[in-house]
Amino acid sequence: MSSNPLLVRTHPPVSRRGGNPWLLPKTLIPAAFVLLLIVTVIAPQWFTPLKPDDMDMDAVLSAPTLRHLFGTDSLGRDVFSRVIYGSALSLSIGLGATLIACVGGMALGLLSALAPRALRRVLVRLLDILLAFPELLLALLVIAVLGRGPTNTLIAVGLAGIASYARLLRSQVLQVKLSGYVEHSVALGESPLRIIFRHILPNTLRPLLILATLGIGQSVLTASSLSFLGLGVVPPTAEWGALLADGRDYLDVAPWISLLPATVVALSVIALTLLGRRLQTILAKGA
Amino acid sequence: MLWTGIQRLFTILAVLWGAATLTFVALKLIPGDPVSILSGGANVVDDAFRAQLTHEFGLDQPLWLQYLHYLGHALIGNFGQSYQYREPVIAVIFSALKQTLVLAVGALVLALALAVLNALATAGRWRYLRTFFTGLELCLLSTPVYWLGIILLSLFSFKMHWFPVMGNEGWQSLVLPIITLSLPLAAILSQILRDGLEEALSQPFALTVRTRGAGETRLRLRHGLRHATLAASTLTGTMLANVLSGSILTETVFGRAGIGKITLQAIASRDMPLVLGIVMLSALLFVIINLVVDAAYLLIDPRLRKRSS
Amino acid sequence: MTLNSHAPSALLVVEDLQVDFLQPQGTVAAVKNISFQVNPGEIVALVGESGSGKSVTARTLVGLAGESARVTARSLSLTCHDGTRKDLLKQEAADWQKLRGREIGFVLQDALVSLDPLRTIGREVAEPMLIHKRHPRGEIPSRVEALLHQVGIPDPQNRMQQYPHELSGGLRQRALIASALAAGPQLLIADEPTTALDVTVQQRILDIFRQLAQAGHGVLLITHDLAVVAQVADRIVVMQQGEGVESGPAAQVLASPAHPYTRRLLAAIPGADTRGRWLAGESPLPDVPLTAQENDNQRRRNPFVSALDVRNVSVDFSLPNGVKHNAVNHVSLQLAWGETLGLVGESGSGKTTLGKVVLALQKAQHGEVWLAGNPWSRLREAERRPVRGRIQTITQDPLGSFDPQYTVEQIIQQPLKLRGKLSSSALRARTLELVNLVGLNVDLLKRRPQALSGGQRQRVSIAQALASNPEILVCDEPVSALDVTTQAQVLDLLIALQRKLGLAMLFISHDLGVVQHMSHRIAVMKAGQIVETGSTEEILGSPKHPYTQTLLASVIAA
Amino acid sequence: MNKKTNQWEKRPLVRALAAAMLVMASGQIFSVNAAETPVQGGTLNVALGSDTPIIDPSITGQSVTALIDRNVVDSLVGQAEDNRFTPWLASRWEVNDNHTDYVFHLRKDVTFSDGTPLDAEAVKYNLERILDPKTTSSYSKSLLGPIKTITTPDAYTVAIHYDSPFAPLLQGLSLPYLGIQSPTYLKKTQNTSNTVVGSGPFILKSFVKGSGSQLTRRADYHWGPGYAAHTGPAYLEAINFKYLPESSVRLGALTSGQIQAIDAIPPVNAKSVKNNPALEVKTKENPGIVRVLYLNTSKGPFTDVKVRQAFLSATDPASAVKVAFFGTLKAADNVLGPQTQYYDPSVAKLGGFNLDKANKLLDDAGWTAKNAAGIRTKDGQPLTVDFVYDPSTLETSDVTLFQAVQFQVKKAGIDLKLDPVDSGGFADRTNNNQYDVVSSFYVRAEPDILRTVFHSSYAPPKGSNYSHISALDDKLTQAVGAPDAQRKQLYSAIQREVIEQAYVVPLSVPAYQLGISKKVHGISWATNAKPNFYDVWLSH
Repeated sequence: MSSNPLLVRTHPPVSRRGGNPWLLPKTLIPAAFVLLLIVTVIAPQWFTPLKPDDMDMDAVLSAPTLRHLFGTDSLGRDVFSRVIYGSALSLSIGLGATLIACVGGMALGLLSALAPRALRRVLVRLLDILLAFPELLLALLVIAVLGRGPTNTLIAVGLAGIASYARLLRSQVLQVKLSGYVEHSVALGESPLRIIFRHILPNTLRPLLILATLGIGQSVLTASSLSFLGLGVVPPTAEWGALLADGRDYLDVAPWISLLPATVVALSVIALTLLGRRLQTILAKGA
Repeated sequence: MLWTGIQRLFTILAVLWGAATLTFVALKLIPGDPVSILSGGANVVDDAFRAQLTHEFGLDQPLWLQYLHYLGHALIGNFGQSYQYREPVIAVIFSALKQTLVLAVGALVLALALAVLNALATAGRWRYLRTFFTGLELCLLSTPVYWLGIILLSLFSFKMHWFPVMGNEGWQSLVLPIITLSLPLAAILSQILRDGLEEALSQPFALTVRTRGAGETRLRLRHGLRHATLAASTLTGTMLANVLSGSILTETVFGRAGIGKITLQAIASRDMPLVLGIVMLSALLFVIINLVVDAAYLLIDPRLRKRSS
Repeated sequence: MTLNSHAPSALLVVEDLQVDFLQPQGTVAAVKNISFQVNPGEIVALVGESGSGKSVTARTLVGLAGESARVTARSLSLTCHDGTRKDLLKQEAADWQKLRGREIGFVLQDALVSLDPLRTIGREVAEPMLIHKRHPRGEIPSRVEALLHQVGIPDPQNRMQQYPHELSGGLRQRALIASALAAGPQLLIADEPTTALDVTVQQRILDIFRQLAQAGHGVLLITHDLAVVAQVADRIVVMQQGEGVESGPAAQVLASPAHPYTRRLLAAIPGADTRGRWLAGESPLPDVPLTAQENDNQRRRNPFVSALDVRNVSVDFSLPNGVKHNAVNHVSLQLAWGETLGLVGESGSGKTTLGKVVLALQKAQHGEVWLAGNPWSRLREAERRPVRGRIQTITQDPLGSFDPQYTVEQIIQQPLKLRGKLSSSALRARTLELVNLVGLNVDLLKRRPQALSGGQRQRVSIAQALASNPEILVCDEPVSALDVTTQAQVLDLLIALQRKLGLAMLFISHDLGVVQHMSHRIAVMKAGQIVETGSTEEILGSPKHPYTQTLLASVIAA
Repeated sequence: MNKKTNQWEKRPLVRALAAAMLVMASGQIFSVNAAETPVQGGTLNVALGSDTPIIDPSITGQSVTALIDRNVVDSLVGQAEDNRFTPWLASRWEVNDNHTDYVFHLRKDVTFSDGTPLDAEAVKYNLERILDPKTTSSYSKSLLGPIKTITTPDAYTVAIHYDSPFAPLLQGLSLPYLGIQSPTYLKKTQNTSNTVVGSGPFILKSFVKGSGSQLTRRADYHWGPGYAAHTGPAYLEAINFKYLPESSVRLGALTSGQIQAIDAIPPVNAKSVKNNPALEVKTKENPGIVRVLYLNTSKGPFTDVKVRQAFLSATDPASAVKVAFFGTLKAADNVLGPQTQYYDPSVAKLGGFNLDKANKLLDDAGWTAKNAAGIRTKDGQPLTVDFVYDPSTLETSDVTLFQAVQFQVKKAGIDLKLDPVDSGGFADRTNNNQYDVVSSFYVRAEPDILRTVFHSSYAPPKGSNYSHISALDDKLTQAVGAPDAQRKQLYSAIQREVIEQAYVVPLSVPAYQLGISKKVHGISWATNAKPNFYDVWLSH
């Protein structure tokens, strides 16, 4: 009855083949790609001997060659190096922004669900207000206050993301608060603090962390949108969004300037997303 | 009933007030000289002129007075004059809103249609097609919206000449922007609707419907879809925000005049009244949409309706 | 296993049905060589515990066993309205759609989820008519009304407009039956049609099946509940792990079961006559001497005060529409040391709320609860916390009361870690002691409860409750999610533990049989009030309150 | 076309002649390619890369407003491409020698499109409206200078009197910013930012900010400017200006034939447009201040003239401009563009790229040490200069240009830090003197433009003296009202000093680039380097 015998899916869930779910190709491939990205963050010079800012004014807009894998841009800079060095910045922004959004969202979400009544009410209103701003609008306002630059982009994208994480966490906490096991823990005689730290936090953070993995990719995209709107990083800094934005004017004469970086961006976000989803399934099944 | 109505209204006002205050503070924090915007790109500004402008727009008053003034006027729907356009903010917003609404509504409708078709077709069956579509959704969600627009534009407008690129005229000029804006939305919606549909199809009632001799189509259309809609409506807020953010980017790519464009310009040029007006508008829109969604919920799901007797 | 030579009139003939599921690991046989037939005017019951393959059998008969199912049989045929016999093994998807609803009606458990919750009763009942185009559209409303009337729904015209959640469980189930009958099938398959219902309502639903059989329908009833079978079935097929172990006329199978499994099944049903014997056959606990701690517990008990004293307690809930709902209404109870008080009542009678008041998880607006002569409900939570170990609980849904991240070991140690500092070896020793006490395998300690069976989970729950050496145990429907044989083991365990540890138990259940078997005294609850209290013998022998009388009447021991 | 432009650039002394040749040349093109006589009718679609929020020319300095309004409002006088003034609404005028008294005699047959006749009162009302502080006019007001009185001796005569000499008035009056609007319309219209009613060859049918403007022909127009190629109504039935900010979109619209003319062709695509047999590129070099970097002499490293000169020598405009603009623009060697009145070509040899000289200058100035990044330091401070700019006012190529310069000066050990801000931020930074370098250009044929850029009374926020110069005040003031010969001499000296002192670093000579379909004929240029559409016609 609690495990309803009628709940038969129309197609039985593909039961995992024997073996470690971490070692399946659908986990390994995105994981390997993400690992590669992480290496570019740490040591971009391993991938290319060229500097991203060095100009060769005699080799402007040259098509991809062995020396310039992705060709060169309008100032004769090597697009491949710019993508590689750009990935360091873009991913750091994505990661940093997600971190800010998560931590801020955690604080706001937890407090707005668990704080004393009066404070809780104020925070819930604050959350309502924040949710009434579309993320990009909020990010634009933050950029306007702080100015441009990688750090500010990171902060803007992060701040703009707080509200949605906070809302998720709040609803999670409220759900867990009403769950049977929290009530049961009261009956066992556990103190409120113990319940918060032993049960509510661990059980709400896990979905949050999974969401955060997916969020990194989206943060990268939001940051690149800011760059596209001309509010991202400062030239000549290489950043993915800026690369795409700069390349769009050369789409018909030198499509490689933006097409190849765009492919890298999309692949990276796909890899991050796939990895996030895999984590979700694996963790949901319970190790 | 009346009491809940008043409470709702109060909540809405509180959210609007908060949004306005937050934006006011933010805008006052932003460095910048409104007079240089007011002077309309002139390269010469004398002191008398500066004083005149400052006075005319009330910028010589103390901050708290400006704030009170602003709130007071906003309460009666007067958001003041735009610095850039020298026109009432309301007028500026409404002329832009028309363009954006066409785009946003068009994109939402298209996204919904695509997502419903996709979900109906691929939920819980046709494994290869399903895999293909989930992959496509993933790609769409991982590609920046503006990039999608540029690609569509160069493909269908420049290369194939199927659609005009020109700004705001004719239905043809709407096709590509609507597609651009709708594809990522359709991708999210598809995922949610498919999940909702698969969830609904695994419910016992779906078995009941099958035992009545209903075909797969009837089951999905008459029963599953409504349940899937319920799942999707929880994400309306996110969707709305997506549409607004997406329209900023889409309008930039396609050179359409709309709220997105106006917003960008207003923020960049410190057009305080206009930015505040836009923020209030988006907050109001958000609140209203949420109310509408709540109402729609009741309409779709009888279980949420209160027993009247 | 006898092969029935089927009468030519048989509606449904099943011979040597085998259902295999193709899975990546290999083929799993869910149903192995089962044979039976259903004649018009006959109710055939397919009885078995969960996992016995009875539901798979039922679904195979309507072609809904799933894509990965491989169905084979010597014969699988259905007599249709036009007199032809259809070979069910040869039906394509489109053919099945013509058969379902029209030739075979299917009734599922719990109409709240088995009817589309977003559509009105009227539309749900009308759907088979529309699918099979049996009536002109205009006539459908009146047909629906007539059907609803036929299954005993009063005021059908208004009920048609309502949604499933607006109807009581019994009316919903009737509507579900009506929708199964809507396209006029001869054969009706009912899969656990009464399981979620209160006993009194169960009776009325079974009456409908009886009437339908009298009207010439053939009914295949799938159930785990032998009490139900005893009341309505003409013939019984007993299934165990996919195999039909015994079949025959109902009276014969129930009176003189031939197969040991059937016998075990019948013996495991608790009731008035099972009092004082082990349901599963033998004592679940080897005789272990009482430890010093346990003796001390017993010595501490003051015989002059009740273990639990519930004084005039009332609980109100405000519903969202502002109406106050009186969940518990001026209830007083006493629980003596070492006794079991059975609290019986139908769903919504307030017994669970009362249980929570007793555990001080729910505040009472009026009245007070005293624990062992001391104030209990009036304490502040911080004051109560140190004392909570004395009163523990086990619930119907142990999985819901376990933190989903915890392993069995962590769950059992949860209360242990609250009582001062235990060395890790002491912790380990106590855990093993508890695990042995409730008869769990030590290997399960590292598992998560999601991976355990229902019976094992309930044992974990009991071990956890016992960890703090409680004197009082509040058991809220502890066995209602379990199969009969598992239920028997858990009930035996509880009784054995009570005898060994001298626990006082408040035993809450909707199942009068279980309560009769377990309790020294019984309190009958209805609509938030205790309508009758007394020793089990008194209540059984001379029920005074009319409600108690109806309740008793609807329980007929197998 | 391109070749002609280059010749013209190389021999600036004969620029007037070249300009005349250009007009003739373009005339020849259509006489060879298409019908002999202009065709009436048709709608010209023009896509513009920038937009204006305000269409009333009196209250804005936006160049797009001028471009559109040129077709809607007429001016008192016209200025031909060779900088001579021609009659327009004023059939003749008199100016006294020291430029203090101007008298204009108006045509008597002119009406505004709302039917109001043009008379002296109308002109007076227009000018006084601009002078009235309540109108919050800024650029237009500055063009009028310190007017003392405006009088109307008779119904068709307007007299303007100054206390101090003011020579640039005629050039100012020829611009659309001082175009005459209907007084009836102005008096009854509270908010003029969205509408304009003039006496021009076209009527503004609609203006939607962020989208564009639609203009329709006025059939009874017969008072075209003296420099025009024809008289009577315009050939075109209508003109649609569309705002398409994305340059790829604009270009696509042109190449796909959806639009007949676009401005601001991305330099990278100029070649492909030229090679397209259906299209051609028309270029008009801007007069006025060229694209320069203003070096802030009031603070930081640029207080030292040696550092400024080093920066100037380290910059190689020729190669930077070549990379950024693919040969569509010319590198600048003077603060004024060659098309400006009193442009002095001899200034060019004062500057020029010389890395050795730059290094030597910096060594002399004490910036001898270098840090790890190769940047010179002095007393531990790196030679970092902050370049504040607002990207929304720039084309992509401009930012490319800046990056090229950044790369060049780094070789001399100067760290040019690009610091993009939005327009509000730009105003804030310049008003508060928080920058070392800013960049801009100004379009005006009248060299008086130098005054708003180098006179000390125009230091930000009052004007564009971003270099914070006061040394030129006397010369600039004197030049405003001096007789022509003396003006020429004064402006030569000013140009020379600006480069010698390295107040600015000239980069490129901006030009208005129009990509048009070959079906479009008769484009001519206004002195603000904007196309005139009065004479334009479309072949089928």
